[in-house]
Amino acid sequence: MTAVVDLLLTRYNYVAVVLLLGIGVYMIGASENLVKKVIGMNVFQTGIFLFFMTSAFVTGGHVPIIKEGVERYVSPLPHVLILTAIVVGVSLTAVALALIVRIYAEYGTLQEDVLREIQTDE
Amino acid sequence: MTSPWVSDVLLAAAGAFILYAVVLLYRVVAGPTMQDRVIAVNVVGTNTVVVLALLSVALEETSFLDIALVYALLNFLMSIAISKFTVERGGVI
Amino acid sequence: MSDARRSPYVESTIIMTTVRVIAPFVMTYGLFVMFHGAKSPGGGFQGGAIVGALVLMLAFAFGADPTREWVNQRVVVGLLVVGVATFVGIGLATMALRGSFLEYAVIAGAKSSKYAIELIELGIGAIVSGVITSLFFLIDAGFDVEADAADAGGETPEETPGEPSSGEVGS
Amino acid sequence: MAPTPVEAGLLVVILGSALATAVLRDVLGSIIAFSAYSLGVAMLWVVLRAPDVGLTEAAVGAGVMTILLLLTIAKTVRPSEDRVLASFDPKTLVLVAAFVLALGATVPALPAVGSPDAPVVSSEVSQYYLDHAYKDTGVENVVTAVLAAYRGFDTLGEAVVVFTAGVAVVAVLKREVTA
Repeated sequence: MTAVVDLLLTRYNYVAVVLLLGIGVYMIGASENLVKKVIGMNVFQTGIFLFFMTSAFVTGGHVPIIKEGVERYVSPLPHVLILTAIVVGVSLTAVALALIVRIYAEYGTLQEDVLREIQTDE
Repeated sequence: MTSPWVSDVLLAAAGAFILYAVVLLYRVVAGPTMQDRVIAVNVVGTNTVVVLALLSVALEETSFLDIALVYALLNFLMSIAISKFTVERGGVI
Repeated sequence: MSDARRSPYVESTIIMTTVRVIAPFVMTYGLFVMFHGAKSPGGGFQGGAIVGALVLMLAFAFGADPTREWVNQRVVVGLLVVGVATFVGIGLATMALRGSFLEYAVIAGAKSSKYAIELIELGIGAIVSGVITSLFFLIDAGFDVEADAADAGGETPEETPGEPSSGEVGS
Repeated sequence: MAPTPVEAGLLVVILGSALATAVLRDVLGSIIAFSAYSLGVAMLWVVLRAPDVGLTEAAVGAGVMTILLLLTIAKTVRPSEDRVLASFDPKTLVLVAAFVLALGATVPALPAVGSPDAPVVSSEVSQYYLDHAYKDTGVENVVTAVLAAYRGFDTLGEAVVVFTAGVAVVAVLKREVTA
């Protein structure tokens, strides 16, 4: 029990990462609607972003903009990676949404089970 | 230079606003109609601007104000988009 | 929410006026963020996303189709080309000056690398804003099966998402 | 280092809105909860001292993402609103529980949040960028320096990815010539 409390007190962000990844996976798996699956993918993505940003953080660190008289900065490298990852994530989401629009135009539904039925019928 | 005392007060205020955001989440989940949810999220957005400004002073990082500015300029877009969608669904935008 | 209460949507004066007032400031701020990547947080991605959001905002207030006509498709594609050309151009220019790709130090002049970096950030901003704008217009145009069938056998369709799809504003 | 009240509150906001996104049955409600989530995440980036990422999240989350999702459901149908909450899927839940447990087992091995001995913070690479960025490039913002100078080639590739996404959307939504 104390181990769990200790974990929550010192590694709280990582615990949140794990929970976010879980929620993301649940949404991808359990949602019937394809749009909700895409939102779940985004939640999953943000969980991973949180992991990277937490790894860059240091208590008392300053924003990585060089200033006189500041000793300790947070690490800039994960910021760069995640910065590009966010933009790539938007592009990825847009492609997924375009596919969804196309699927709807072809099959007239976004419910996963109905789509599966249509595909077995064909 | 913000004195530690002032900085603590500002951080506490930021914490209170975040607590308020937690309470608003109830309205987002429960809110009987979509309009309730939209307004709740809009309040969270305005909250965000305030929290960012408070954090900017408390942590002495003026660069955070830039983000607050982006939210102040763009936040209404989200709410209006969803409101328009609920007025005439499908026919928005 | 019920269908019985649905009334034809008319453009809201409040939204149009607000956007008309705010849009120049958002544009200025987006450009500020792009230019100021060196000293404060900001840069091409952020500025590009803000400018892209501005176009979305305009499309909201005035309807997507007028905005699509106003923001010419050629301008968007031009933005993309200019962005990529800036980026690759600077990279190749440093190679022509016997450095390696994107080795700014070989460019003569004080603070040359700073200005080169800011130019590249502008290029990235052009790419990102162009892509976001075109993604919006493309998804908004949607995919129309009937129109597709009608077009079949016709001339090669122009790759502009210009055709109004069903269910647009203004009905 | 225990979480400050601000950090703890933000994590509650984020997890709560993520849960709301998952449990709301209506897609529109889900999108609304997702925008609340994005607001919380942007605040958390600021607390983690990453203004560049926060700025991107602000511009993307407040404007672009919500509108793209809305456009998509405007083009398609929404499920009827007979129930507020989505039905539970016990099978997926078991799977997710296993996944969470497996991931959770790795958490104790990670360094404490904000510890100065954490590998990323104390690594040579981070320190090199912080020490040399201004001298090498004349740019105060190290994130920009790394983005455009040290890892400029990566950024070019990344711009290509964004561009490719645009092309992919054109390819998906294009009217095909069947003749």
